[in-house]
Amino acid sequence: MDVAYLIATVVKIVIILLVFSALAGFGTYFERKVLAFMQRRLGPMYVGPYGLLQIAADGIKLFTKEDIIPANVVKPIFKIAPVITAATAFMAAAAIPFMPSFTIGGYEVKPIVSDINVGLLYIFGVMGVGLYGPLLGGMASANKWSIISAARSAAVFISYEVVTGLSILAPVMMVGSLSLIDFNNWQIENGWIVMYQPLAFILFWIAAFAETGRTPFHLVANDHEIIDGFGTEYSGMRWGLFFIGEYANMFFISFVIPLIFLGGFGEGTFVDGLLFFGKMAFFFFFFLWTRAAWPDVRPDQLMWLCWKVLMPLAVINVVITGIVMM
Amino acid sequence: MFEAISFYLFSFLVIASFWVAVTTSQALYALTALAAGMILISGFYFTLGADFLGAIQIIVYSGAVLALYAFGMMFFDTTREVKEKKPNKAIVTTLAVLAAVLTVAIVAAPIVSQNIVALYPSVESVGNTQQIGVVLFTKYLVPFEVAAVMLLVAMIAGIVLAGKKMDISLTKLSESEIEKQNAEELV
Amino acid sequence: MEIGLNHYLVLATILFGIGLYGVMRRKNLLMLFFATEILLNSVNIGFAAISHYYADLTGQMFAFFVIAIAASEVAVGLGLLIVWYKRHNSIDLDEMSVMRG
Amino acid sequence: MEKYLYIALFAPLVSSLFSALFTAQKKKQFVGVIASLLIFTAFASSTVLLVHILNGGEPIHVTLMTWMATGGLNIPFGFVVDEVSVVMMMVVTLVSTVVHIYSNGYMDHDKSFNRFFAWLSAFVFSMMVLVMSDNYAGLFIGWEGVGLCSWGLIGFWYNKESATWAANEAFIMNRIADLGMLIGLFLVYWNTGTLQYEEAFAAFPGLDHATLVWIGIFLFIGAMGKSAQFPLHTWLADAMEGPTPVSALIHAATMVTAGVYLVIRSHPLYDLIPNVGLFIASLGAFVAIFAASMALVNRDMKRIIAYSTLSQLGYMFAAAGLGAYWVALFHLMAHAFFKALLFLGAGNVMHAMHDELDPFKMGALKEKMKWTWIMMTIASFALAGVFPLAGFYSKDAILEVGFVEHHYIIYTVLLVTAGLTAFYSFRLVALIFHGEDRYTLFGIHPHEAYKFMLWAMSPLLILAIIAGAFQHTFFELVEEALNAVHYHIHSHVTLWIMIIGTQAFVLASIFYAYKKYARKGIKVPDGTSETEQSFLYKLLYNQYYIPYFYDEYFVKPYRELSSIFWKKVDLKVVDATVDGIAKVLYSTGSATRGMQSGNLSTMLRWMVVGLVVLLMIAVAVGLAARYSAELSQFLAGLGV
Repeated sequence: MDVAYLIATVVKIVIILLVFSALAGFGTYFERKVLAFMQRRLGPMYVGPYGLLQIAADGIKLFTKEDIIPANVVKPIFKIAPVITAATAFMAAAAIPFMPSFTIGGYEVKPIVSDINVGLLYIFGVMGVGLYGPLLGGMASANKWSIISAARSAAVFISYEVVTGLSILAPVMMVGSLSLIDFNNWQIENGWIVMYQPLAFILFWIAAFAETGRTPFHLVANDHEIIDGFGTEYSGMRWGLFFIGEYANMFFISFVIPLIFLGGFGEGTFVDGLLFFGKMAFFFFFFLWTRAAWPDVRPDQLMWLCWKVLMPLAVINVVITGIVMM
Repeated sequence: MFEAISFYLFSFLVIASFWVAVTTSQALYALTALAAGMILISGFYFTLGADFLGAIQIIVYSGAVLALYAFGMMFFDTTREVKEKKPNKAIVTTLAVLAAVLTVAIVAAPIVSQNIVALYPSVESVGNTQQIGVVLFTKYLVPFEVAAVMLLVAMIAGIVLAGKKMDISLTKLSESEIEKQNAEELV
Repeated sequence: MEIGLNHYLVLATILFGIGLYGVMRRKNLLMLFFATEILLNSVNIGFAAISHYYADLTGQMFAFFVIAIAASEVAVGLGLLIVWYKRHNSIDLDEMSVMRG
Repeated sequence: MEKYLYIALFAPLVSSLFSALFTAQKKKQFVGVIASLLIFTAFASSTVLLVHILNGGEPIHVTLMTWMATGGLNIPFGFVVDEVSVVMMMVVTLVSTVVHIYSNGYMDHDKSFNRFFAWLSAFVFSMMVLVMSDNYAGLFIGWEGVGLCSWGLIGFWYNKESATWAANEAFIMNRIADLGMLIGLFLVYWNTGTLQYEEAFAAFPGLDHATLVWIGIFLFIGAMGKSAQFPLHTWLADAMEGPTPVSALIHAATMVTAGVYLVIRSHPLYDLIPNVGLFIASLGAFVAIFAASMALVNRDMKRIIAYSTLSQLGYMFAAAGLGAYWVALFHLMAHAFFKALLFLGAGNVMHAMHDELDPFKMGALKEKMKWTWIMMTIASFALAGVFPLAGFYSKDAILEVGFVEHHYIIYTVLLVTAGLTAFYSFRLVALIFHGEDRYTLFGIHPHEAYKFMLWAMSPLLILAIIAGAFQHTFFELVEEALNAVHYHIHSHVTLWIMIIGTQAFVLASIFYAYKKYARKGIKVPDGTSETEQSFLYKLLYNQYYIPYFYDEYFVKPYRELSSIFWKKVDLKVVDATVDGIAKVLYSTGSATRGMQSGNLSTMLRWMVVGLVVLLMIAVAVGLAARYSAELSQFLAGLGV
């Protein structure tokens, strides 16, 4: 049993790592394509059919490019910072159930690495730790833009973690558990949480943009203001790791939102599974759509939005939920 | 077996990172090592069945406390080498070791003689988070509220201390207004 | 090999010693704060371990309150630090020997 | 009736506290007026109480609160108004009312006007506590309060060195006597278990004779100090450094009579020990003639009157010692009136003469100060015991007591003293008011005192004249309280011979004094005349060399002993020890100053040191507790 458990866990970890690394690559492809279409152009077209092999080309380029480490940086920190970003993204995936459980040869497989009973908290905690990637990378870089970017990322992460936590609190109160599987099961019986908690859903969704650092909250690495922020001094695969981390995060969040609010994978039938991936795809697409459609906001607007709009709303939501539940 | 391995692994890592945190002269190393140590400590909590505590450890310590420190470091220009006078190492080490050994002697003494009695034995059938919730909002309700008030006070104090002129947004001001602002500050 | 309560207590003590060493050695106030965080965490490990081995939640409760205290300490401490730094342009302990602001 | 008691008791306190409010300020006339009014209120209340007692009312007894109650000791703040204390209250309040009003004029130009009234009223309050208390402890409070206030009043002009010296002398001498008094009180409590008068007196007959003798002696030592009996008499003459109203109030009428009051109050005790009484009477007679002789040659107006006070106190003690307490009390009362009058008159003269005290430098003041002259002359007649003034009745009663009790030596001494009294009194009057004016040589232009001051003195004048007529009423009043008996000389011939003889002797003395000192051509003595060279004169003038004796045999050896102790013990042992301690502290301080540098890092390190030490103690205690059984066994094995 123990050995089987060990083997199963290792297999799950390997699968998640491989799949989501690849997905990150595809994510860039999708992004370029979507943006191109929205801007009435074609996007990558030359490498492979519809430019599909562009991913491979980019990958080869990143892997083979020289790993430049500037003279004044704090070397060990500079080196591990991208790893932190990527690693925390994948660590967060440990508590996400990607599929309903199924049976292979009499052995029940749960497509989740570890169903700990504080799953949600764990996910947000680890995602919060992802902050250290940009933060340490920026501080170690010996570059003004990088430092500003690090400061911005610290401010944004700390602030929006509050909103995330508070907005998720109301659904947690209703379900009475922090495990995503329990969330899924609860919604089978009672219907989607988004029906009970539309405000929490919207708040969480908005906060997700901040957590992943996507447009319109892309101030962490805003090209026109601070070049590439914490990534300015990076090159090659280290920069690539930041990229992978960001896209992996987007994917995971896109999994988490439907799991919490939109019924998840339901009872685990094939149709339900398809529907689940559809929801995930929509949210991922929505990230790209927003980037094409929206301008960036200023840091002070971002803070204003967080502390004066979203947080009070979230608190009110929690209070109302509490009163209604009583 | 797993427990022993994880305990010794985590212990080694935590001690190493904390040791780096207190001895290094490179502030970034200290920050990184401390953050790593904090996260690794949550590993102990998970092994000890205190899941909620572990999650809180990651969120609060790594996510908030150390991020704040990092923020502070950017303010204080200590992101590079920290120059410090070195006090007498022998005395400091002896004192620290003595204090630690004596503490363990005292803490271990009643445990050895078996006179600790469980006040709120945990019920196995309910999850850790739920147990904590029950105890926190019954027995520890008053301390909980006090802690809440304390956090509020600390927050207000922090804002008042650090946040002078928070209501002025430099990005919204024009160039000449900012210059005026700076001139006033110099006066 | 069974991991007992004493293992955790010894670990907590070692960490506490490291923290004390840092508290006494550090001259930079920010670094000093780091060392105090280590002290608090070592105690928390002890609490959690005792809580586990005696099947009693009191230890964990204390750990929570310690974390709350640490959070408020950071808020106020950093605020003070910023004020001090604005005035004196230094956060070296040896230069902080004047009581008058 | 009780409210009158409270008014009489506390009006002076209120007056004192009120005046004390303004002590640091400039002269405020209303302070004096209000103080005088309050004291007058006390006087009026006392009068009401007197009338109450006179009409055969019960003595009033109140207990304010418990002062101390420890173990078997229970001392309440109890006050009693009976026949004895009401007389004293009348005397005290009347004289002090007059003195207060008088002081408004006398202290007119003094810059510490307000402070004077604070002290004066406080003094009255203390005296009221003394006479009204129903137990020895309360009496002792008043006793000490009186001592304190007299210190403040004698040393009122504290920038004068002689005044502070006199104040200290009075205070210290009283302390010496108070020690005796305190021992007496301890003995009373030790043997009877109470300090209440009634209970103690009830218990006295049950004690053995020796104990009673000791109690009597020690209480009398206290009385000797307060009433300035030999050998503790020197302070009274020196106390004349204080303002004259003070002399009138405390050194004639009230404070010095406290000793007599104590003896009268304790009469059940002294009735039981007639041998001590005889000693008191003998000492009184001795002091009477001793003080009178010193007054004969003195050249200080106030000192002469002070010595006469001393002499009269001797009379009182002689009477009290012989068991005639009511006579002593009667003389006390009569004496208070004319002696206060005499002092206030002297104050007028002093004022007029710009604080000149030598009567040889005055003369012929009767033209300028007619009323003062009249008053002082009548007061002197009263003092001398001339019929029909107050002094005649009281003094004659004392002489009769001596005669009837067959103490002829005492009688003779007192008789001679009466003659001396007459002489020195009229020597003073003659020198001041008669003869030719000698003051013009010194460029002084005397004037009569303020009208209201004279008016204020008039009640005393009237009483000095008529007080004798109340002898019978007085006797009836105190008859029961003091077991009074009439002293009758059975042979009318003897009686008449005695009275007429005494009067003749006194009148002759007066005549001689006038003849000698009222003539013209009196010179200011310069120490060259034959009389002044004689041994007797020198002896008397130097007060029997007693102050010199005290100085030589007490003060100087004490000073030398002190200087030895100062140099050997104080400097080398005590100071060295104190300095050593200071040095140790100082060096510890400088050695450990580093801890307190304000450096946070250092402090943190010391904090850890403290933590380690505390932890060590905890471990040690824990181990000791854990292994206490083994440890005690081990120690027992070592033989501990």
